[in-house]
Amino acid sequence: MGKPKKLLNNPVNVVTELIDGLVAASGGDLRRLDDRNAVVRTKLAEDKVALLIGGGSGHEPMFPGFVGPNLADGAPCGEVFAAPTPDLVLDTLAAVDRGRGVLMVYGNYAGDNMNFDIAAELAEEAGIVTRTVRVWDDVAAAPLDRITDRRGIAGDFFVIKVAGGAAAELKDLDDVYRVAVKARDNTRSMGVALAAGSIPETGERTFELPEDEIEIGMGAHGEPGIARRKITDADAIAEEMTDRILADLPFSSGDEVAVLVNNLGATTCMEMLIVTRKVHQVLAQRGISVHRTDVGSFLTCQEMAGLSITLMKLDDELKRYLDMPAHSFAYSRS
Amino acid sequence: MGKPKKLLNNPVNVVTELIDGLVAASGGDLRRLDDRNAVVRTKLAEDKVALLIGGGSGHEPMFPGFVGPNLADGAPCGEVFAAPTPDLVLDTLAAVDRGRGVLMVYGNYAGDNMNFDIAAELAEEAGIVTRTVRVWDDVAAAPLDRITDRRGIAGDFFVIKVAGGAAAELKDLDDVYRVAVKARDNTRSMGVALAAGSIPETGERTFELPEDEIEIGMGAHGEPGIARRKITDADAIAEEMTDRILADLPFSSGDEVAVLVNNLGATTCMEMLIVTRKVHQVLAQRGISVHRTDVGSFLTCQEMAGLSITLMKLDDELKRYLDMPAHSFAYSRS
Amino acid sequence: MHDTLTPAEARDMLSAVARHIVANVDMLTQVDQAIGDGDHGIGMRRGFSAVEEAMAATEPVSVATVFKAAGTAIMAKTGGAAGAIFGTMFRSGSTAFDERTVLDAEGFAGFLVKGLEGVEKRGAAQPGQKTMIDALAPAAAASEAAIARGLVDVVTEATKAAKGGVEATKDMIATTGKARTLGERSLGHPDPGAVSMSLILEAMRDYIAA
Amino acid sequence: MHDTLTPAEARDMLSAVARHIVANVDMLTQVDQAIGDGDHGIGMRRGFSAVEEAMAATEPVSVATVFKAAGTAIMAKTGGAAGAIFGTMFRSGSTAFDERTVLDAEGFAGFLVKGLEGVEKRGAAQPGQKTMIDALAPAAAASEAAIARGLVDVVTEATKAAKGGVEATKDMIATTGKARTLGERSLGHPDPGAVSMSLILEAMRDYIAA
Ligand SMILES: Nc1ncnc2c1ncn2[C@@H]1O[C@H](COP(=O)(O)OP(=O)(O)O)[C@@H](O)[C@H]1O
Ligand SMILES: Nc1ncnc2c1ncn2[C@@H]1O[C@H](COP(=O)(O)OP(=O)(O)O)[C@@H](O)[C@H]1O
Ligand SMILES: [Mg+2]
Ligand SMILES: [Mg+2]
Ligand SMILES: [Mg+2]
Ligand SMILES: [Mg+2]
Repeated sequence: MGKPKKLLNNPVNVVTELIDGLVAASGGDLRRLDDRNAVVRTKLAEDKVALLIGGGSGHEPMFPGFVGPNLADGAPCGEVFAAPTPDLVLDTLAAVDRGRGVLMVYGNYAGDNMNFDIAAELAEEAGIVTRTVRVWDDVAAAPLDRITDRRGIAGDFFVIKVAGGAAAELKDLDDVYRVAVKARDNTRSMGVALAAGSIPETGERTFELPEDEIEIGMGAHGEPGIARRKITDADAIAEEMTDRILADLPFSSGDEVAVLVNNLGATTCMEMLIVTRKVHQVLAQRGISVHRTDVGSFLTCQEMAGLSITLMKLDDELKRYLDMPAHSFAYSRS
Repeated sequence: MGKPKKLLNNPVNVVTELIDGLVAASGGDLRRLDDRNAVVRTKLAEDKVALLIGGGSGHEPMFPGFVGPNLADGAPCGEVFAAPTPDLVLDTLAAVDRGRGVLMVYGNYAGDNMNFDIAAELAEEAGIVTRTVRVWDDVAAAPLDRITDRRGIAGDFFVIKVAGGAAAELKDLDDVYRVAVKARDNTRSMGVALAAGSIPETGERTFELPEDEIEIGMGAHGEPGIARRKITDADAIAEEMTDRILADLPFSSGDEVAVLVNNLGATTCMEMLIVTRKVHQVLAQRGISVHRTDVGSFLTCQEMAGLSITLMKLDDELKRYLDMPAHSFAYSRS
Repeated sequence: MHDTLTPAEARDMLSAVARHIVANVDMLTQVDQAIGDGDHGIGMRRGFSAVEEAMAATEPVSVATVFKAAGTAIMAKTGGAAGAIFGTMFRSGSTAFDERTVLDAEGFAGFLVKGLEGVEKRGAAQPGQKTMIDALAPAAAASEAAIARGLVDVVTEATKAAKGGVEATKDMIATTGKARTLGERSLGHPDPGAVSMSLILEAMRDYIAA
Repeated sequence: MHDTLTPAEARDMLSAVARHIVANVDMLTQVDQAIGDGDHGIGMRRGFSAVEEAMAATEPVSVATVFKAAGTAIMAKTGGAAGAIFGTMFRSGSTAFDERTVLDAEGFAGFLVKGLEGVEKRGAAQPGQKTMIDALAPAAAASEAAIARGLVDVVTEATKAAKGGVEATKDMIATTGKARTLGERSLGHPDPGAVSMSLILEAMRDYIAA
């Protein structure tokens, strides 16, 4: 495939410019943190555990698109596919902290872990209390006994939604942390890639796939998955992915789940719905009931073609926070 | 460009399968009309002017993704890029009519016009009163003095949103019609395409664009626009498009508008936001204030890369219905 | 060689028309790719596969019945502009057979004339706008002029005129349908619906002249 | 040839390091495309452009000051794993110069050893996991062994060892960072961060040995 054609200005400025667009679209709900690449809610609740999310850019609308009421309070945005720097994380932490501490939720990548950890250490010196939940939902990334080696992909969505709800209601950081950990621990995902996305600054695709091959389990930056194979029917692929996810937690008959089918970028809504249909069929066959389903572009990898399936096993507490109304660029529900 | 790789089963069944997915994702809010390719709200208000929308498939989430409270009541779905047949439209009309008549809103294409007209004639024979609003927002499609030759593109979004609100509040079909016409008449759009989408059944792209060229004004099925040119900066393209839209109505200093930046399919959220930023800058320079901004994939053309910009000039009545809460697959706001 | 067709023969002829269209869908799609949205062939396949099924299921009570059944099948299954247009053509055209027990020269010409009337009423397009009308209108005129020479000549002349009409569409700039914004870029390409119209007549001629 | 470097010379050397990295960003990106997410070069450009600016703006009060300023610039501007790792390497490594007025053989070895300690603490990776540690750890060991032979030998041996380390990463299966799920597919490709580590030492050697 050739270099992708894109509507950009100077590619060095993409993160700055996309934040400008996000702030403009928010109609006053969001602001930029000084002249930095971080987004913060304009009106922060006075007395609330803060939720900070963030990571590298290029995955829009994740993360800055999830800043809003009952969601996150702020998001430092790194350059494309690069974790934000410690000082940016620290400054955003300081901006959102209301004295009740800050829960940080982000995807489990070496770069994010280290940069957020450094920020947390600096925050501690500055008297800001933080707790960290790293999302590691990608079952394709490592076996279950090395779950902390797994990467965070679209499961971020559920953890942020639940943590955002909990942070809006619970006054204690440890309590919010407990709920977010529960959401994380009950969430499993797997992706499939059909074609690569690219990095604006280089214009290069992050990987190459032959014309007729797909990669099951590929990560959100094009990290390799578990199998490269000839493309087959959507149903066969969706069933294989769903079954691998189900076996991992494991989910079992009688469980109630939330379903997320996430577009990695360039996949058509038609394909998303066809896969959603099959996921529901598989779940029904396995005796698993669906509490709610979200379908859309939540965590993308530029113009990568492909999608991921995420399931979160629910209990009453998770349902409560998942179902809370919320409003942000990427997600809005009454 | 090669044939696009897609996650599909038998491509003849795409419309049936995507409706299955949509109904599954709705969690009981939507149902399929018998075994037909039409979507209807499960719980229809007892006493209400009905809103029917529809058209060819392949533009998901338009139209069936806009069926829901304060939006449309039902949507017959044609095959990919083909208007629904008169009998399908008629049966959906009959299913949504609550005795107060049905407003039909759809894009202005020969196929849609004829098939919906035939259905309206048959409906009249069956005692169902209908009114029709054809959306013709694409300023690139014909000069202003032949506005009825223009096609309907993402402006459908605003007209459906306003008509849905009006249909929920106003008890008289003529009144709802009047408001929908006002929404339509105050809406203008223009698109730009970077790469073509394809038809699942043929696997063929609907057009070819050289590696370094874009087409300004291209329609939602790849219909030609007003200029093919070398790709330039996002800002230059966004400004040109915005200015052409502004000149057409015309919009003028002091006006208040709603902004929609619509993804034609495969464009990254990053690009969408960068363009949104520029549209806001241009509007501010021209003295036009923005009441609200929506950015997302609302009317797509399969995996076409590109986007469209839509502006609707607002008055208090349009604002009222535009701002009403609504919930559907494609759009949800509290 | 048929001077007239019985209702059963008319039904067989429409089955042959359906098969001829289905055999040419890839070509029709390609023609639509050049100036439209690339779906004309797959739409015609839906419609004319339905015609074949409808013919198998229809009692040939009268010529009008089988033509109307074909039109109804097209209308119900094709979708898009072509479904409304060709459905209307067959359904409006079928009224020309209302008073007739067989399909004869006059009836055939009447079918094209009534079909054209129906299409023009439905779609409000004029000759010269690069649509199937540019094949149908000359076909209707040629068939009327040949009535005195019998059915074979009527359908042969109609087919020739339709083909000429298809050629003529290459020099037209589309002002209706999805091609209308192509402007001069539509020049050099025939109109897909006109090609379909010509195929329909070709299959009828092959049946009648055989 | 320098047996020791003054703080001002240390600053000049770090500017040269920065330019050397910036000159090689395309290669670094390509290396990351093979086994990572393809952004290592552009990240290092952000970080080391910042180092060049920081060096221009830093008073060479002491060797420790200029190394720490370099580390702070890297940490603040690079982002990603590389920002934390190389930022930590320079900042932790700079503490080896705390008691020194010049950069000498012992100080240089101490810089690598302390830098390695900091990196291991920060990222919890071990040698053999296909990271920059596989260049840095052998470099630190080689430099310590060469202290008695003076600064030029220390940096020359460190650079050689780092290069050997880069070669060795080709035979390693990544178990940390974005390459870790590549498994055996990461074989044959060097680790991007290890390549950067080797470039840094190369530029230092070129300055010191010149
Ligand atoms: N108003 C009209 N009157 C007559 N024929 C029309 C009209 N509009 C479109 N057509 C015919 O329909 C054809 C296109 O059919 P098709 O591709 O199946 O539908 P669509 O345009 O909906 O994709 C055109 O080539 C033209 O011949
Ligand atoms: N835990 C770690 N310890 C040491 N080095 C690491 C660690 N994780 C990653 N690295 C280094 O970082 C390099 C990747 O840097 P870069 O591509 O800039 O960051 P990212 O992985 O965030 O895209 C790897 O090649 C590796 O050498
Ligand atoms: Mg990276
Ligand atoms: Mg069509
Ligand atoms: Mg067509
Ligand atoms: Mg990288």
